[in-house]
Amino acid sequence: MMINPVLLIAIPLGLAFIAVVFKKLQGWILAIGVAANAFLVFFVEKGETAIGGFKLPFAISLVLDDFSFIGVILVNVLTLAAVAVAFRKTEKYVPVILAGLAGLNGMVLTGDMFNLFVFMEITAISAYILSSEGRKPEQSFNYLVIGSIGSVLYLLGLILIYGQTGTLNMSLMAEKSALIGQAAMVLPLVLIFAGIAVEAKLLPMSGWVRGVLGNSNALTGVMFASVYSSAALMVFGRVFSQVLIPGTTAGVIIIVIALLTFAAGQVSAFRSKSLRQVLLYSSIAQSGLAAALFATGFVFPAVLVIINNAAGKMIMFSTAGNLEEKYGTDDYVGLGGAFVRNMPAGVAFTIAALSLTGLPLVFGFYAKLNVLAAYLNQGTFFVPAVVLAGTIIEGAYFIRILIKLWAPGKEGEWADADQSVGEKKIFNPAGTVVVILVTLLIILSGFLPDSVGKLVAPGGGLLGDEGPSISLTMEKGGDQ
Amino acid sequence: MNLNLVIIVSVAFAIAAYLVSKVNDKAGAFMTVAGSMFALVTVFLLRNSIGSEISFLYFNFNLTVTGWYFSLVMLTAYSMTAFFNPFWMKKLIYPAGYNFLYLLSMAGTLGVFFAKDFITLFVFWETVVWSSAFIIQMGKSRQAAYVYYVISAIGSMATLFAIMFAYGTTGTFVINEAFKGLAGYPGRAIVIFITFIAAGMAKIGIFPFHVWLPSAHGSAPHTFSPVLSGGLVKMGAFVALLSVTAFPAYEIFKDMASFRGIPLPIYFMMALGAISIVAGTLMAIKQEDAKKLLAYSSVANGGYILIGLLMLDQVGFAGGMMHIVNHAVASAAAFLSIAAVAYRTGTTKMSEMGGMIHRMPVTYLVYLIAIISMAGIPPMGGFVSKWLIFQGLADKGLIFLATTAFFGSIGSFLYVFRPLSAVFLGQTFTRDLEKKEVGFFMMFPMLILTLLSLLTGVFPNIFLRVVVEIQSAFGMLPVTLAENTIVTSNGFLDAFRVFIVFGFGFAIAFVLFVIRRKSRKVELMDTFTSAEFIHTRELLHYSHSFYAPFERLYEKAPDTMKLYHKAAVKINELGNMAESAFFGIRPARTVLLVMGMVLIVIIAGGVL
Amino acid sequence: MIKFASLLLIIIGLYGILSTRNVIKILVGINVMEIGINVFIIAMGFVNDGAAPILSVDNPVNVLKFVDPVAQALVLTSIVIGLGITALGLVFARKIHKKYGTYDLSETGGES
Amino acid sequence: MGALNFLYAFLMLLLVFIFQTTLTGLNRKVTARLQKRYGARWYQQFLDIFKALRKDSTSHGWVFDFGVIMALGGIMATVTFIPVAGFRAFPGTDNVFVISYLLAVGMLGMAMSAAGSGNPWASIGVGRALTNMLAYDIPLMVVIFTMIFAFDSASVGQLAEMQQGMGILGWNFFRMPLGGIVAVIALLGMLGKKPFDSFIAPAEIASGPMVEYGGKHLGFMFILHEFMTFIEVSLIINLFFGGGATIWEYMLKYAILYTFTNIISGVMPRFKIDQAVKYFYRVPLAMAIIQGLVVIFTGLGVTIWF
Repeated sequence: MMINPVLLIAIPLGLAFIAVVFKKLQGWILAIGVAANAFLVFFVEKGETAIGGFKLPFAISLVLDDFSFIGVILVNVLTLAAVAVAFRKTEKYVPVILAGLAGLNGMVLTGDMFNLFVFMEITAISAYILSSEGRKPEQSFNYLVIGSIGSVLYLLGLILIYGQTGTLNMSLMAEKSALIGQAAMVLPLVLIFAGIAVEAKLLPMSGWVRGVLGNSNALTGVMFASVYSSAALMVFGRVFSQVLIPGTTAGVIIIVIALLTFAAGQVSAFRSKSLRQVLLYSSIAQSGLAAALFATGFVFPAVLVIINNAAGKMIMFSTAGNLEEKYGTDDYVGLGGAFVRNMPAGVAFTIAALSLTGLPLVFGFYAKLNVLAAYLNQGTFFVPAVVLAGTIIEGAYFIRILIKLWAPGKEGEWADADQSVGEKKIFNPAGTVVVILVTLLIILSGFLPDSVGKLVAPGGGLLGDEGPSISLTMEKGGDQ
Repeated sequence: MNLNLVIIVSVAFAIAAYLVSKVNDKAGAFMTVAGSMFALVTVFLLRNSIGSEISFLYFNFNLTVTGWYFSLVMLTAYSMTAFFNPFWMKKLIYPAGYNFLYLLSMAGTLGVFFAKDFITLFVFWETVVWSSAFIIQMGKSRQAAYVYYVISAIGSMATLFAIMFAYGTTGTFVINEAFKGLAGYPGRAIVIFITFIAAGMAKIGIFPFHVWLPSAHGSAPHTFSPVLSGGLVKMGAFVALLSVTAFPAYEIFKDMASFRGIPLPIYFMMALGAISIVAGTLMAIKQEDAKKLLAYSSVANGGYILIGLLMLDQVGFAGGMMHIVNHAVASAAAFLSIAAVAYRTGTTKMSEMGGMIHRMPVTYLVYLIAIISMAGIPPMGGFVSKWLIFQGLADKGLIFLATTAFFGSIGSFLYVFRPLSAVFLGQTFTRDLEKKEVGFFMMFPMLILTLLSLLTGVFPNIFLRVVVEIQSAFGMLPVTLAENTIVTSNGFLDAFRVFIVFGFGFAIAFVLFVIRRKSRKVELMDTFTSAEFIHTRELLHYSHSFYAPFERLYEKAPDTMKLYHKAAVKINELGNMAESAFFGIRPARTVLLVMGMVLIVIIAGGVL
Repeated sequence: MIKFASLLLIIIGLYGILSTRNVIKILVGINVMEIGINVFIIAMGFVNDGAAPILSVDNPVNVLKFVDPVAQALVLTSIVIGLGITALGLVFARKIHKKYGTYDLSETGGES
Repeated sequence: MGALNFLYAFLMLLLVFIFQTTLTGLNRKVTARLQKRYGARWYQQFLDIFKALRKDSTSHGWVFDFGVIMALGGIMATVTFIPVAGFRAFPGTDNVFVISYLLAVGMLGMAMSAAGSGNPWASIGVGRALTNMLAYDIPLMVVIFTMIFAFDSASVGQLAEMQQGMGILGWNFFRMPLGGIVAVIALLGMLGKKPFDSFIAPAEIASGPMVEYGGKHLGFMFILHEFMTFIEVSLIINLFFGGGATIWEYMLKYAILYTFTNIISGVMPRFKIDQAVKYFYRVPLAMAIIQGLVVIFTGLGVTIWF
């Protein structure tokens, strides 16, 4: 049985309103809504669905192709995970989370540029509200201001393109914009970039991240770093690799900005002493990488990077948020040995860090390999050099954290469990289960990367054509 | 038993060791003995199936004689050291994790040596890197694990770059094919060569990557230092080997400028090896910690191995290959004996021990034989390999490399003697007067390694025959072997005869000594002290800054670690800059940035 | 002409956000900007002497004279969203005031 | 390698001992005359050795004894490897690296024994001796390396024979003059002659490696010293002065060179150990490398060139 993609938006939105009314049942409503979505997402009908009673391409449409399929899976499954890990923290935010979920699904699914704007705003508003969980209204306010500027810029860019193409439908716009001269497209493209960059945490618009993610808890951290940012990056990919393919000038500008984001994120993470700050900068860096890949047209590796980042950051931010809550600090120097009595959490965190760094035996390696292969097959070796240099820095700051959290002890003496900061459990049982499941997924997909590859790019679909992907098993026996 | 099974069973052993350790850590440690011995024996038996190919998941293996040789060396280090594991469980913060990672990294090294394609190689390589980094952190220094990981990462990321770049150029990952097509791209070939060899250099500890060795070897758990120095370092040698064989560096660079027949890119690498010899020797001389000293000696010996392998000729290459075995055995034995001493005294600082020979004579002998081999003195193995390397250098007239090689060789007398005299000889400290020799279980691996050292020195041809096979496999002229003799164009070496003559001289001296009147045993404290009365044993032991006059000559030598510190500080500064420039929390700044961006776009749009 | 005026509005709004640290004034700036963009959208869809895009007896065929209806629809949505944002912004403003007793961000001590 | 070889070796050891000890005795006289003393009788050295061997001795534990045996054993083994005027006790073992590294066994034994005595003065002396070795050996090895490259042989005997039959100019000392000078300077270092004698500290018994020795241990050390002198001087004679076509020629050259070093030693002041290192790494090492570069890149010196 296949269901209509509208349900993915309608169910959480409807439940959000219900939750406002039935305050007492909020917990149940949230659980049901999120779980239902995460379940239904696998049965959604593929193709373009028109809604609102108009015909395509005039109608608002939802497009579920291979690309957005990955997007909705990521969004819904990770939301479920985030809620499961930090269920107790969702209390005040049930309608917000549900509305946000609706917005996220809409963002990923929509086939209409203005509709995208609307969904982005819905998502953004829910994000602003979630950010106020950090009890730093000034940060939330800053987030709101930056978001508003971004949305205005997005709208401006969109209208400029609309003026030239006369349509808002993505596929139609893709066709028509290809006919417009490149020079005329540069400014609107950059404006749209700025609009999407807010949620995607790309450079000029990433000023809010430190304030918001730096004060996140297990719930909001995961929501921002994995769910929202995955969706935003998928949208970025949709817009810049499928709808408005940047020409040389715009392409170079966007790629440079994206790489700058990557580099700035990595070096900032290197200097940070707070766990969440390291993680948030690392998220920024990963976003930059994914954006650069999208802007070059390498969709497949970019999607791998997004998946990798989403899964890894889910584990890490929930750990970091809980650590902050339990120990009152997330300065990792002050958390020496926090993993000593928290084996599962520690292992999960370690695996996530390995995966993010792109070390083998876990999924991240496959992603990294594809990133490098994409560029090097094309003959570009500047970008891989930057990426690898970033990886070294990334590895350095992650290993520093891991060592600190695993092995307490004075320098010059053997690591000693008695020196650890405490024995408080990081996760509740449900959280532990979820985190372990995600970890197992990361490990398993590290061993069977090609299956994941096929899942991501089934049968030469939308992604199969875009950018080269390398298969690991195809190399068997050197039969090329 | 095929290779897949060996690796899978090793991993299974690792998991089993983990689970068992959760119940009883000592039993788990015995599992590591069983697992590594199992791997050693089965890999040894794989001799007959050399040449076969196996795949597993996305890993492809290829049993070559080179891999077999290297993995035996590695497994020897692993299995012998494993005997020490049970006795150190109490000191470890994660006994179970240690046992698990110990065997996991061992399985990883097997994968590296038998890899058929670069993906397999790299996957297992990095597995070894991170698993060993997690072991090192359990030791005495967190900083060490960090430095180890970062330096390794610099190397392996460079190698990954090379692999992918070659893949982009020639379209394959298969080790023997990936680099073959590079001859048409000399510019790329140089980049690929230098980046590819980087991981190997980092692992061997070649300058400027050598900084991780002293801290990591010196501070790792005592039971892991022998593996690090005796085993894992040799993984780097393996990559260095690939860089001249799989990457046919001599063919690809043959039209380039060269020095005495060595193309400059290769000569440059050898020169780095030479610098490591000098730096390692000088630094080893002035260490105060026995393990750090041995670690620096590994740096120096790594230089020999690199120079030998990169010569890729009949003699020097054989010397390099032989030195891999010799150094592995000797350094594992030396580290183990220091570990044995540390097991009794609880320290590895040389100035805190003395006269342990009277308490632990067997350990002393083990250390003595190990350093004789390490310093390249006959009749131990180290001499044979250094002899071959010297012959190779002399053959080619590589005078600068030879000068450093001689320096390292003589310098090694200086540094290996220090632990000997400080730890084992001289006055026994009062604290240690009642200490006992270690038990048989710990003595056993040390004795095996000692015998191996002797075996390589007296019958080197047993090992060189395998080297001949390796050389033939790579299409080189193999080193000429007669029955007991190694023949080179400059002369020949009959190690067995040297041993016999040495025995002859020793026998004469012994007889002479015995027939003279028996000497009177006196207490150690009963020495000539210029009529001073000293009753404190500790004061009558000369061990701190042993070569003070010599050390003073280079005390101002620059510290490479400072370079890395500086780099880290620079990155930190960049981070501060980036943070305040881009991630400031005032939205106004964002607005300005956007406006700047739009302005740039407008200008760029106008220009382009 | 109106297009340029609306762009001017946007720039004024941006300047407002830039130049002040007062929460309320920043919100006003955002609103000015939003009005600017809304006017801009309308201006994009504007056709001189255009008619409402309804097929009627007065204008049965001349499609070219229609004002773009999409733009107007967009503006409607955009205004609603702008309203929501402003409301939320005011909530945050209130929270800031409650916590720090001021609307001026330069007096909050710069939390992080 | 039959029993005969061992017999030869044994005889060689005996003869070498007698020859070198006599020479040492004579040189004591030469040194004395330099210093305007009368000097001891020529056989005084024998008397000293035998007296020491006859006396009671004390031992500081087994390594103290073992080191002495190992040292003397190693050195005696090395002596049998030295080719003397075409004679080799064990044919085919005269590889220069074998000799110079087997020599190290003896030195290691000596160092071990000295450090095992438990006297810090001995340890200090050993430290100095090893430092001294690091100083003189590098330039010497570079020169030897050059020679192996030039003549494609690492056999001491062959290298000696190659210089014969061409008159005095065929000697490597003249073919490679810089290298030859380096070798003689290095020989001073090896023998522990002034200005490089600070490690033995013969004038200050109490602060050298020998401080704890007495009786047969001291006797062994004396014997060992004679053998070591023989190895070192022979090496230079064979490599740089054409060895000897006959045993007499060899002995003559040997005696002259050895006496020459003693004369130098007699008139020299002493370097501190770090000064010795500095000196060796400044002048002789540079000379050795220049010599090497000349030979390797021009071939000058492989043939007779003047």
